[in-house]
Amino acid sequence: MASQNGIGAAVKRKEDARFITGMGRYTDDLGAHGQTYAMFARSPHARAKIVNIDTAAAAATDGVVAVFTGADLKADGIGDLPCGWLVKSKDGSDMIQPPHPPIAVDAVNYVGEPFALVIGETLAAAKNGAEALSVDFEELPAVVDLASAARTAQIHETVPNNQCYDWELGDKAATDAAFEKAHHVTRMDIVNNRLIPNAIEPRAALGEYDAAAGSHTLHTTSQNPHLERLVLAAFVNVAPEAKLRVISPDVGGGFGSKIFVYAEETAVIWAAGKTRRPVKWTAERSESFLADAHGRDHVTHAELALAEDGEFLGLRVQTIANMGAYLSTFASSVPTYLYGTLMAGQYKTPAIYVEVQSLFTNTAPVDAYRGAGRPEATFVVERLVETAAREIGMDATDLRRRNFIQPTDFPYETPVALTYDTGDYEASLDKALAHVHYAAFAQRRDASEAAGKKRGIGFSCYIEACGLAPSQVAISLGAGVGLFEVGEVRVDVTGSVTVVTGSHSHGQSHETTFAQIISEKLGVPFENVTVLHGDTGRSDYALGTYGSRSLAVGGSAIVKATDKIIAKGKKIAAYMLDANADDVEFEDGSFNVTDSNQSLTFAEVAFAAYVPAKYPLDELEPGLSEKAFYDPPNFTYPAGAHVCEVEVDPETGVVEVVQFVAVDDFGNIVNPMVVEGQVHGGLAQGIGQALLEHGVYDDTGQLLSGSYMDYTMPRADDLPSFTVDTTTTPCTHNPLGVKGCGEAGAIGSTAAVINAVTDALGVASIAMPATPETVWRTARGE
Amino acid sequence: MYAFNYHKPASLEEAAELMANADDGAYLSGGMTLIPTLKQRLASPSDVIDLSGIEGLSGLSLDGNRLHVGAMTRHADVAASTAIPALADLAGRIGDAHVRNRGTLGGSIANSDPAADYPAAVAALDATVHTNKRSIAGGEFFTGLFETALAEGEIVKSVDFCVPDSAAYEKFPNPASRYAVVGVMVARCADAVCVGVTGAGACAFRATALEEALSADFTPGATDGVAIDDGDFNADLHASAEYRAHLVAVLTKRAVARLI
Amino acid sequence: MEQAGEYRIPAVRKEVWRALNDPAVLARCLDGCRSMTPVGPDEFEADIGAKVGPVKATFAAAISLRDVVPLHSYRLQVRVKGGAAGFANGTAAVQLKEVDGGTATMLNYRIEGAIGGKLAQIGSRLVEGAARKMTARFFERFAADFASA
Amino acid sequence: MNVTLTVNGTEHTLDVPDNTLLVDVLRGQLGLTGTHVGCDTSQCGACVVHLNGDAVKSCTVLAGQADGAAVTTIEGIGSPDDLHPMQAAFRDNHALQCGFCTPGMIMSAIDLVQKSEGLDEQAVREGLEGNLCRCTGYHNIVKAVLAAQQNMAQGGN
Repeated sequence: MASQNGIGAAVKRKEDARFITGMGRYTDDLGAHGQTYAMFARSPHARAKIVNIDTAAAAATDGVVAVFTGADLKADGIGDLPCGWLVKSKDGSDMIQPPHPPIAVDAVNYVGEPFALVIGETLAAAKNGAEALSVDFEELPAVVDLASAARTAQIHETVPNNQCYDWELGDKAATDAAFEKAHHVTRMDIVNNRLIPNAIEPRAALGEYDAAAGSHTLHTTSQNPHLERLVLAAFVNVAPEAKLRVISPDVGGGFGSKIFVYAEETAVIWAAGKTRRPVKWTAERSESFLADAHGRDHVTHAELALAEDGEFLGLRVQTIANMGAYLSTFASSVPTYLYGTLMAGQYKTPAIYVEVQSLFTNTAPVDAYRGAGRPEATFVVERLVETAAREIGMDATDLRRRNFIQPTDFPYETPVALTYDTGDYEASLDKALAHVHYAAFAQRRDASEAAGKKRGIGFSCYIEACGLAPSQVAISLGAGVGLFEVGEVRVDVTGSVTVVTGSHSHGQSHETTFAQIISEKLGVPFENVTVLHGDTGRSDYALGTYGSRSLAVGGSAIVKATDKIIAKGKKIAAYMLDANADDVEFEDGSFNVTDSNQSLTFAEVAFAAYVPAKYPLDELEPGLSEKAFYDPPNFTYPAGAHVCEVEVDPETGVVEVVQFVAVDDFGNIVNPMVVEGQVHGGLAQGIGQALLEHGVYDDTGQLLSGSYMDYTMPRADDLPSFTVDTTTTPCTHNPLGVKGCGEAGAIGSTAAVINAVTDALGVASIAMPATPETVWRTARGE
Repeated sequence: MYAFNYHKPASLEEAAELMANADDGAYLSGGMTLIPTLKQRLASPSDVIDLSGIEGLSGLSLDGNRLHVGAMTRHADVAASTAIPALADLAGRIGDAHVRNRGTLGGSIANSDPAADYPAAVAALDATVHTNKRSIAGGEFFTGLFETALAEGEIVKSVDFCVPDSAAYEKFPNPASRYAVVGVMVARCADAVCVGVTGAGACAFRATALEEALSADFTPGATDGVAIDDGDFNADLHASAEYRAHLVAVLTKRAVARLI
Repeated sequence: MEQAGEYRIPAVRKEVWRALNDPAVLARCLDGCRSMTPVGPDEFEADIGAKVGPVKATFAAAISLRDVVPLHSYRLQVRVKGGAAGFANGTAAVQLKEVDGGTATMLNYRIEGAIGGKLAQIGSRLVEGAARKMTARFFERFAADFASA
Repeated sequence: MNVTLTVNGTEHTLDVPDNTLLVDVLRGQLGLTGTHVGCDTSQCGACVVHLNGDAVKSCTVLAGQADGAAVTTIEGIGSPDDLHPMQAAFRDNHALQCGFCTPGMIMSAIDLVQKSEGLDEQAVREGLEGNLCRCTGYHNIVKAVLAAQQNMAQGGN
């Protein structure tokens, strides 16, 4: 039905009413009777042995309720924080996972690592207590530089050469052979700069213990509360799963950084049980900088082999990936299965070989951040392609077209383990070029030149693998959990609908888009649909929100449950109308008997299900509530073309993004307004990486960009208005035909910006972020 | 924040007395630097003495070719003033709207942050700083990194600026904090050309070599080839000393271009 | 963070060396130093109240002299703990050379330092300038001590 | 010490420690949790409220400094049934996603529009430099503020 609030409509969001009036409820807005406050004492050193911690003065501080060290947690049986994805090295050996106690026990390995927890009646008391701790550290030289990290001091006793794994993907021999016959080889050294996610809501946790029930409740800022509960129960041993409820209320952004199970909420929920008091912790931004998992941070050498006519023959990539000091929850998968597998991009490169060595350093753990592996892969591929075009004197868009996988090639199996289901890459590029008025670019460049500026244009034709993920594939590659999603559709007695999803929204608009699906499928007014999420007490075990999966996987689960509702509704209607169930059709919110004018509304059927006066109880259970689990058969493959035009002031090095066009293929779209919003946000982060953002440690491991004084967040006046458009090839294997849109902006844009900056300057490469001084120096030939 | 005693005196005398009697007092004007510092627990004054209750410390008035600006005048109010457009422009580019709604001229210059904007104007506009004890020539006010000629407990009451024939402020903001990486105010008063520079060094200063070149030839090209010694310039994540020196030249040139 | 410099001190080398080893002189020259107490051979403890703009913190410093070559050179190591503010470690390599026929002494220094904790995290823009100021002030005062003597 | 604040039109006299921040009074004592805290260096702008009619960061104002003042928070400008034109424009233009920066952004935007005439896109972008948003890329926020400017000029608040 072409519902006004159904699939495809730019419906205004349900969640906005509370957010624009200050009535959202975020974790820090919550409180509990008798609540105490937690303060974490954090290491000022990047690497040190903990010789002794004297807690006496801290414990004696006014208002301090308790002081706990790592040893206390360990003695109580609290286990290490695990990594959920086992990656194997080239030689078949398992990756090495160093012990990661939530609170450091014998040693600290990055600045900001917690080594004690002080609980106070007030936050000030907890802070005073933390300052009163007397700690004897034996400082050790820190390992900071990634490129040399395998050859310096060994951080963990169990990890020789600081190497977590040395992984490969693809056919080395075939790739080497391709390079042998190459007419031209483009070679690049690429550093993908470290980013700090910076959701505007800092992480927070409120732990409560109900002594009567022996159960724990944790309110926290998690993107996937079920995973949090699973890890805390099964690995960390905080409480049995059935005695632990994890609730993520409104969450103020995540971008990946709130997927992971961190030390703080672990310690808080444990301490609530120990102290028998509610314990609350809210990160100060300074803590977020130090202790949230960071993103990206690769050093790469990459080579592209081309034939004389520009055909891609082979791609070779060697990457060193920074894991930070410990393995965060999904860290190992990011530079491997979310990175190496994307190296085919949109191209028919026949031979690809990727090697990734992942190393530990004395820096904050690195894990998934918006795009997670795919932005890094796109950056490698799209920088190489653009540079190759310049080197062989071919238009960068022509070289891409020369190598695109064509619509007739699908399903297309890449040399790096993925099978793309569908796509039309030229369609996106054509549309993007029309929007950017590519033909008139030369004129614009001349105008800039006349004004003393340098103008450049850059392209990026990206692909991503989203909708994470087919469980069997992921588990066979080392994932420790299944990756399905659950959706429950509860039809209320009066015909309104409550949807319970395992996907969690922290800005992505689930309450709106999932209601649109229900409204469309069941013909129920949009206003009469309520979507619940983020609570292990409400939904079945599910995997939450990351990897642009909520709609493709979570939405598909809801569709499956909806189908079950309709099927049962038909049976009920058939009975009530004395018809054959096969003759009942459901359309526009009514159950109709074919070739008759007999019909029942959805609400009438719902009512009959719950008030079973005349009801076939021997054939059908009463009630109208269905649940479905959906495990996708394949990834989805959103793709698109991003074009960036910049103007550089060579005198100061300031880069202005004067035009940014993104044309994306997300398959079918449920709410175009929401999709555009997701793209805008991703673009800001991708452009931010290219021009502004940089997590910088000094050579002793101190985080120098540790506040908004130095970490350059994109602000309104750093960005242009974007031109965003779509093309559509529906996903072939999920019921909605959707692909996911949450990460595309961050995946595609960075390479486009740097391609534009290098074009403007007429240079082969420039370091990221391309800050004014970097640009100024590059323009001077330094 | 550590605990402290908060006071809001009604007169300069009372404020000075509170300071004299405090173990470790701190004056609070707009609080745009002090409060974030207290929140980080990077200072622990025993007493915080809020100057906002003292009458007569804010407002602008023109007296001949001197603009008198009260120390507690907020940046937003200077930004909205018309007597010295370049000063208004400078004030309108300090921090963000919220900083401009709270931050004050007196607080800014007494703090002498090397990256603050106002010091460039104090240096370039032949300013006089009036305190509760004396008057200090603008050229002698800033003495080093976060250091001024103010004595312990001395309070800035107001600043007089020369109303120049023409002036322009050029700022290269720190992309993250929006403080000045470099800020240059070029002012022409009668025959004199003044170039006040902030952000580049430990404190604001007048770039005399540039002034000489511009006095001889007030054109953007006149500064080409003027050597700017970056030996003592600041360096941080965002800008090396060398780059700052380059920006001093570029911003000066751009300010001059706006004035001719 | 590195700095180097030299000062010509109008005193004979022996006197300069003596001053460089005198905790009272060191304390007088070090900005904000409230006390300097010998705790062993070539080992001192100091209380330093550092002030950089609105930031005011009290540091407990452990100072030790290393690689001492009498009359010629030493390395002065400073390890400072500043509670909530963080920590600082520094080494000053100091060398003396007779000049002007022995009537004056050239003092040459090279300083390496590192800070950590909150100071490094939120104050990185000011670290170099503040260190430069403290260093300059120390040697200025040290030199001035002789000029006025 | 005692401070008296008129918050969203209601006068409150509260006994608070001398080192209390305005944002803590609003969130902790008055339960007005729509004003958020997103940083500790006074930059993100999530805590922006109006103090005697000016947009300020309530994390950088002591309760004592606000004594006697009128404070307006996000809760005081409109309700779901009676939105301020700026709130309505944010909803209509999808100018928010996670909603965390939104209250501060709206309060800043209202002050910006009230104090300027004929804002164009660039002026709005510059006017919002004190508010960080990590979700929207600002595109729709700018659209919303420009739209609200029209509506506010036509007789809204």
